[in-house]
Amino acid sequence: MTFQRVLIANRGEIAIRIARACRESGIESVAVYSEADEKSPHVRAADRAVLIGPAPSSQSYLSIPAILDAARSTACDAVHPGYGFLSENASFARTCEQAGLVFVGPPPAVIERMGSKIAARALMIAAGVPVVPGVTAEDQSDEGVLAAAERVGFPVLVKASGGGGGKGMRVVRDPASARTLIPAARREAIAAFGDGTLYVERLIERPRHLEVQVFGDTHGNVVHLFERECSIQRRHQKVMEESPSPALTPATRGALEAAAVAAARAAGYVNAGTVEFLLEGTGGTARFYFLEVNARLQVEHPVTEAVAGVDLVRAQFIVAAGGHLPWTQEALTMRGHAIECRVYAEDPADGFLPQAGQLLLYREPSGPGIRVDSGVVEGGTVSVHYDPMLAKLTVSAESRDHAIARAISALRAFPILGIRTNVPFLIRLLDHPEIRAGRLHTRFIEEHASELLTSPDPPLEALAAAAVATAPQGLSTGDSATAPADPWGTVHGWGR
Amino acid sequence: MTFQRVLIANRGEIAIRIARACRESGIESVAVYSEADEKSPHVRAADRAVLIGPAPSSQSYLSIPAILDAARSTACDAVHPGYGFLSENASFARTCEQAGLVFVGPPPAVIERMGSKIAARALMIAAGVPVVPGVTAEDQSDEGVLAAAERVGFPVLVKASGGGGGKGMRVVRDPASARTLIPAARREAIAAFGDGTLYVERLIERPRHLEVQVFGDTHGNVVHLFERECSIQRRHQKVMEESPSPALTPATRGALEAAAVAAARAAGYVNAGTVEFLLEGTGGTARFYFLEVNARLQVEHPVTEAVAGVDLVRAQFIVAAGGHLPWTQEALTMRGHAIECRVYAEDPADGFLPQAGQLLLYREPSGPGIRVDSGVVEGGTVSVHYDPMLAKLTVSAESRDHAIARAISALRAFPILGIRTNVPFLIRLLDHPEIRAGRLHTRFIEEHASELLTSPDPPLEALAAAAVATAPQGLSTGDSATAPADPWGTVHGWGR
Amino acid sequence: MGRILILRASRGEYHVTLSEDGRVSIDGVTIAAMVSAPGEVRAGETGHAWVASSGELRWVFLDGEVFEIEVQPEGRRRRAAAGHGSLSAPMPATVVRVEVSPGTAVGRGDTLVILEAMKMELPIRASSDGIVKSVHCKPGDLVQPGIALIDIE
Amino acid sequence: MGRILILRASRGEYHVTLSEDGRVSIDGVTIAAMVSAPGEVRAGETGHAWVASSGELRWVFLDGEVFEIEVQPEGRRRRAAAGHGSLSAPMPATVVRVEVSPGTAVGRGDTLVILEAMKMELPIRASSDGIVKSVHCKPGDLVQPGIALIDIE
Repeated sequence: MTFQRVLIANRGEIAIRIARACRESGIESVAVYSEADEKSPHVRAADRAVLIGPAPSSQSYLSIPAILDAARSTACDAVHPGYGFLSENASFARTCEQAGLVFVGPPPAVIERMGSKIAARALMIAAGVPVVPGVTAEDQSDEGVLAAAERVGFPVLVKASGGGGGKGMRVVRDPASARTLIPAARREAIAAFGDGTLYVERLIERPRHLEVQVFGDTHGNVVHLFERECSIQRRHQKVMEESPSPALTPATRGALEAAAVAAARAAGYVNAGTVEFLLEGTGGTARFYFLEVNARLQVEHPVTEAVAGVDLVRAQFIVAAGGHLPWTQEALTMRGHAIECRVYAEDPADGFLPQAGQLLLYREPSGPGIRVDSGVVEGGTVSVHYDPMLAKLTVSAESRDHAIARAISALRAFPILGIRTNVPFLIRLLDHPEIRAGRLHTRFIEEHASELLTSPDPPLEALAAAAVATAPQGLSTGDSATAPADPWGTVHGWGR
Repeated sequence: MTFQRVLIANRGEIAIRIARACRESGIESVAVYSEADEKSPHVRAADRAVLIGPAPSSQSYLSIPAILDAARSTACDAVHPGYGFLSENASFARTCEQAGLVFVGPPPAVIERMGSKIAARALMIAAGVPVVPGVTAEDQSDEGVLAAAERVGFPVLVKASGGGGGKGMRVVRDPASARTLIPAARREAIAAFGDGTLYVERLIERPRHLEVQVFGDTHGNVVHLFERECSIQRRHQKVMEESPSPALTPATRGALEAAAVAAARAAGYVNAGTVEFLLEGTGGTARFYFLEVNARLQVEHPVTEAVAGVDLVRAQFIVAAGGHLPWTQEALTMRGHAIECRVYAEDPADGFLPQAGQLLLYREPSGPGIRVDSGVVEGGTVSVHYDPMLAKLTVSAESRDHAIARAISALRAFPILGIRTNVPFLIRLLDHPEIRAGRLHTRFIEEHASELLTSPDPPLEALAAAAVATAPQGLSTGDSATAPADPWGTVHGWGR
Repeated sequence: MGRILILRASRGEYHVTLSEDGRVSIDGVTIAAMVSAPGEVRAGETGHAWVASSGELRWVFLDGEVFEIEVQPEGRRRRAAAGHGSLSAPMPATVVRVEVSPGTAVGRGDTLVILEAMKMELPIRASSDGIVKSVHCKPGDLVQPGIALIDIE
Repeated sequence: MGRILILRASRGEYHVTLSEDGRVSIDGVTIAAMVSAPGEVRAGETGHAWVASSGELRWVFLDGEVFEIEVQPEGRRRRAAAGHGSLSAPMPATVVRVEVSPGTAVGRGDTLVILEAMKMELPIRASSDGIVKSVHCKPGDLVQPGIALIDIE
């Protein structure tokens, strides 16, 4: 059994990724788009596209009725939620099922269980998976959450019980700052997830963030596809991910993989998921703690696709259609090294503030071992309404050193102009001696901010380039005498 | 030890491939270019570029003095020849060495030995590697070559002793046609290689073309990197290559690999090379015959890079600098399936006649498992002076079926307009039931020409697209009112 | 109310009416079509085409097929076809040998001239029986497409 | 004999002479530079830059660094800087809260307004000590960059 037509309930690079997998699997794809995305590449990547509402996500990509209407009107038989938006919304998954649409992801009950950090944690404790010491504030008032923090012992991490991605997350080091940080966390949690419930856990200083890709099918099989290290983060969002982790000994890797599979089995996990852990220390004495389960495809899934040589989205469709996992644990191998860099429209020098505007120039690098997943094109507009991630650069190579060299080379051939991005920052990051040495932790960027944020004065070549890029007879834009030959010059302008 | 600066004695996609490897290895690169290539992408891919002469290859890319001058003036310490041009010219390799430049390839004596099909064959017979029955015409007159053909027994293959790539190669089925075919083969051999010596061998009907990637270092290590099947050819040039071959049993694969390593050892082989074989039959009864050694990097090396997870060009630099092979035989693994499709500027419906002109529109596909190596850009010109290959599409996937689906999807997203190409032909080829079933042989395209060359009438959508792409007020080109917004509209026109 | 065009492909001619609202009527069948990005056209429910223009010629890439379609406003005359009975190079090439001279009687399929381009020999063959009227090239010439090499009558 | 330009980057000003033969003289140092492809410039022996223009601003990408350089013909006045003492949104955003009102005394670094964009809270802080003169926004407003939210004197 396979699907006839799949609705992709997402936008940007992941919608394009899913449309490609559909095409290669012989499945028709239907994109949805908001008014702001009329000209976005994901609309053209699918076979069909349906307008589902105005720009704000709440009225488009987060609108369950609008998405179900689109699926019905195009006679889809399945929905792929991507990541973010409705991907971990159990009631969306349930509504899909009730409407006769297969939800490409875990069963609603599993999403629900994993969506509550509290329930997930209890389940893991029962399954013997180590967890970070932490408490749930029964009393969710400011005072109640503060009291919980005091019971765990400062410093603590206060986070949204219902979400991820750093939204609604705050490090609280003392009761004084808690007074402003707890309400801020709650506000963000409400804005992002519609639920302000907060969870408090012990802050492990300078931990590594490790996660294991797991995959289950409806026939009771569960496999893992090795780890990803995602320690390099800013504003609690991942910036760089790699596999294998430079921190793991074979013994720790084995224990981590076993814990992830145990966690997935305990959760009754089906389809692609990720079990996240914190790692304290390195080498033989390293200890890991269960953090949470991401009940969806991850942004950084290409890292695993590269080292394991698999297609996770294709496998999602096979499993969602009731098929068996396409791999046994024994057949899966890890080969080489992969690194993903997330290219964001943001200004690292200004607190990583998201940027919006027009991409005056946007050219992607290519070559052996280089994969770019992106949702933008040159001339397109980056809107204020959605996540500022422009592209993911995933490199793979025989060794970690070569992967770093390849990533730096690729980023130096990834010009994006018109909006500030983190490309220069990513290069300085990859080139940092501590990163090269594999000594990563989740506060790395904060601690090395000054080294990572220096920017040089323009060299002569840059000044000369700016000077010759000026029209000789004045500075008017669109001087037709100097415009390049335009092969589509006679294309009729409708719809532009 | 490594190199400081490498001269790339080639053009097009392979020059770009080599420049990327240089950059990732911390080596500076110097491109060379003819007057016809002033605006070609390979010129911009390297750190520097040197003009070496007018358009004809004989005065530029084949001019040993011009290339050595360029290497000297830029203080290079090594030369990478790519494939074609001077890559298998022993005297070029020797002249480089005499000039103190490391030639990134096998030693001149090995190139010489392998360049003569006669000497190579003798060496292989001595090493116990099976060879195709054939003879060298001692008397190279028309009558002498005909007499040799009669000794081998018709049908025979007459080929240039000094070359490859199908140039100067003719199938001769009877003495009557030999009268015109032998002189034609000689003329082409002289034009292409400057040497008209002809070699005659038994034609194996409907064989498969298999080859094994080998790699040696200067410390006596030789490994193989598995096979590639390159049976799908037109005009004796490869069109599609894949790995693993669907024809091999594990036993035959093992024997083939062992023969290739024996051949490489017998030749004293150093650096990257390919041992080509013909395979007669399939399954357990298949027999293979040594064909020739290609003493250079092959066009289709990305297929091996994909299944083995290696970087062959990087390894070439390591070995050329005197280093050890980066892999042991035991560490090398084959995973998944890879297919390369060569995209040519040619008209399959008109005898695959090469095409030249401007690329009005050229957009490359991208996505997981898709690699495009190309030497052209939209708006660029395909010149009559050089090989008409525009790009190589290499896909990799978990299985052969998925690789075929991925290749077809990628080709359907690879629009090239303004010059006829073989893209539609490649799709029909990949979609052919015999290809899907893995039943390939070297005359496949000839035998299935009528099925592969049908082209449909334009569907309504294509007609509508042509109609709306017409400017509403007449058919003038470059109607500025409908030209797209142009972010570099003010760029000064110098050098365009 | 709309512009009328004549489209010509290799095996047919089509009458097209374009209306300003994005509907295209082709020999009476109507389909929606619009330019969705530079060089890209969305046609019908699921059609995604790429298009490039060169004079009156439109190159269209759709689902992996390429169509070369001539587009002319209704009423404009079709350009005269190339001269009958003359043979020209299919692409820029060098003349290797000329096998005939004025007065030679040739049969359909006979090789008249051998060209070389991209290191390949390209034989130019007679497309019909006839007598060579004139020869416009000699070995070593660099010849351009569209220029007569041999006239046959 | 050449055009004279003033270039301004974040930390400096440069006087540039452009000659028609492709040489660029920057504060007396000469370098060759030419446009090599749309949006691409080759500068000096080994420099490969990408450039895009937006009004007088040039964005230059060179070796992985991005430079924003203002280019003006010599003699043209620099555009007046944005009004002193007023604070605006760095990007389109929604106002979440306004922490001050006219007359509030503020210190450098104090949070004046909290915006939200892309689901992130963005605090707008005072860049110097002063007194709030006027407030031009209220919670729920969608505000555009460059438009004053708060004036301080």
